[in-house]
Amino acid sequence: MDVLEQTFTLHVPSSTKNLVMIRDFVNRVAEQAGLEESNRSKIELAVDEACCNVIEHAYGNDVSKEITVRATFDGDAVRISVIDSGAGFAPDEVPQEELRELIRQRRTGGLGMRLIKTLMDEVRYEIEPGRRNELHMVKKVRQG
Amino acid sequence: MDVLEQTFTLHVPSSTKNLVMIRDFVNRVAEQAGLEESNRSKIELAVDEACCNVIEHAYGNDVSKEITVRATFDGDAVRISVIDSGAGFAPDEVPQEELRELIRQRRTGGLGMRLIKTLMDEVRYEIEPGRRNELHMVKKVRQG
Amino acid sequence: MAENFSIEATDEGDLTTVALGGYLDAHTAPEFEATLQERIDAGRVRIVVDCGALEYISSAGLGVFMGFIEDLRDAGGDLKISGLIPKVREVFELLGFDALFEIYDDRAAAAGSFASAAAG
Amino acid sequence: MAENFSIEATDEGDLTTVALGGYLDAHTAPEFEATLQERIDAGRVRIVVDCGALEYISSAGLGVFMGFIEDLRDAGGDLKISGLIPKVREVFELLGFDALFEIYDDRAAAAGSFASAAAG
Ligand SMILES: Nc1ncnc2c1ncn2[C@@H]1O[C@H](COP(=O)(O)OP(=O)(O)O)[C@@H](O)[C@H]1O
Ligand SMILES: Nc1ncnc2c1ncn2[C@@H]1O[C@H](COP(=O)(O)OP(=O)(O)O)[C@@H](O)[C@H]1O
Repeated sequence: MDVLEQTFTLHVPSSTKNLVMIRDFVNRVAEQAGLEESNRSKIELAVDEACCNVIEHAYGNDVSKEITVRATFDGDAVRISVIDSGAGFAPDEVPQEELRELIRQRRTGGLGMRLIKTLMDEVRYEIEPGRRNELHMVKKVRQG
Repeated sequence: MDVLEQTFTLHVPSSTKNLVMIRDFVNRVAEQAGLEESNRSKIELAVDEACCNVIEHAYGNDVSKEITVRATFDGDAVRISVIDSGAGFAPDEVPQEELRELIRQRRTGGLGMRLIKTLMDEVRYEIEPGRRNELHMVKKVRQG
Repeated sequence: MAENFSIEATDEGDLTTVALGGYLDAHTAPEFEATLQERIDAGRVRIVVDCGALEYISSAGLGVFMGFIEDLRDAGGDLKISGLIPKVREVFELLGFDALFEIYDDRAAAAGSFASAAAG
Repeated sequence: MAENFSIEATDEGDLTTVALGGYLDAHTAPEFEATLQERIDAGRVRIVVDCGALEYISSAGLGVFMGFIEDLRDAGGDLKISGLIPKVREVFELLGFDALFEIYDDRAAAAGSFASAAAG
């Protein structure tokens, strides 16, 4: 499809208060990209999870920090990057526990990254600690 | 009130398609700033008008251009700037016709700037043609 | 974004009712303008615009009302407005539309005002 | 953003029903957690979380379910879930919650399952 690539960017303070705004933003972009509701919901949730990780882990709940959500789409895909300037981490070294095990340990987290990978078609981290950490996520416009 | 100043920024392609997204954004910021609904609606409309002017007049409906909406608030006020890099203009030289006169001339426009000035507490243009034109608007959080 | 705006025109006798819903902004105003233009081209000059389901209006939407009213009145017709929710009515009033347009509480009252004008 | 989330806990006999509405995300999950904790501290261990009005859930909300279930079961109680709309149910299922939690169509069915367990 011949659709001009369009870019949308949102910068907000790093606070869970802003998750509603972030989800609205992502939903509107996905709507314009022509995604049906079920895929819009998937992107919305994946971006929410990515931003929660930034708020909690990258910035340690410091509201003076800023999260950037950048979204582009063309006829083929919606591409979303969640960008922070926090500590960074080694995504491949994060242990992925079974739900049964998380429950046994009375854990209340540990599902976010799995959810992101399940919801999106491509997921890739680009980490430069303290400078610019980006989580790139892709959702195809037409599946199959 | 001791509220940390917070900044929110949205960049979108210059298209009337994106007005819904811009209004959502402004509404969410105004909601967080603690504005009641009637003032949220005023800011929403003023920013819509400002962005329409950018889309039509500053960028001549060229979707490859970008509009920036920047919003900050503290305990006293919500401050919104609509920023473009278009041709610029001389706001003080724009004639303000009476509604009766606009109707007589079968005009379909000419109300936007008046609306912005009526809706907001402070309105100021900062024009650098072709580089950076900003329309700064302020709405006080507590009136009177 | 089609879901955010709706428009439906109905002809009944010599009255045309245009019902608007959702957001009337610079993106959707052209559809409103085209619908009115089409009815007027078909010779319809008595028009009620029912805004009962209209949630938002910006000056681009108001501009459509401005652009047609004189020609309609010159042709012996009028464009009357009904059903404004308070938030939308406020915008009409801020700009002085209430002094230059006939605004009614509901569609029936607006339609009735045409009938009584004809009778009078 | 308070308007975007609602929670209401009701005790009836030995059953506590917690009704959730709106968005359960990282911003609102602490309120859900605090409400559950308070009921459990009061000795309530048979809990139905009615999600009939819940429109959105993220992993922060799911984490609350995870954190309490073992202690409740160890204490001879349980936490059962009812009324998931399809979009929310999908998230529960994506992560395998449907295999580890009892999920019912409505609040009455969830409540009834406690009663019949007690009878059995
Ligand atoms: N953006 C990030 N910055 C730093 N660390 C992160 C980031 N995202 C994830 N992590 C690390 O990965 C772990 C797993 O993340 P996740 O699966 O989302 O579960 P949770 O956030 O609930 O712990 C986190 O506990 C954290 O240590
Ligand atoms: N951002 C802008 N860039 C260039 N010209 C502008 C801008 N905003 C307003 N103008 C000029 O001011 C005039 C009046 O604007 P306005 O009152 O909003 O009415 P309208 O946009 O409907 O003509 C416009 O017709 C245009 O010439």
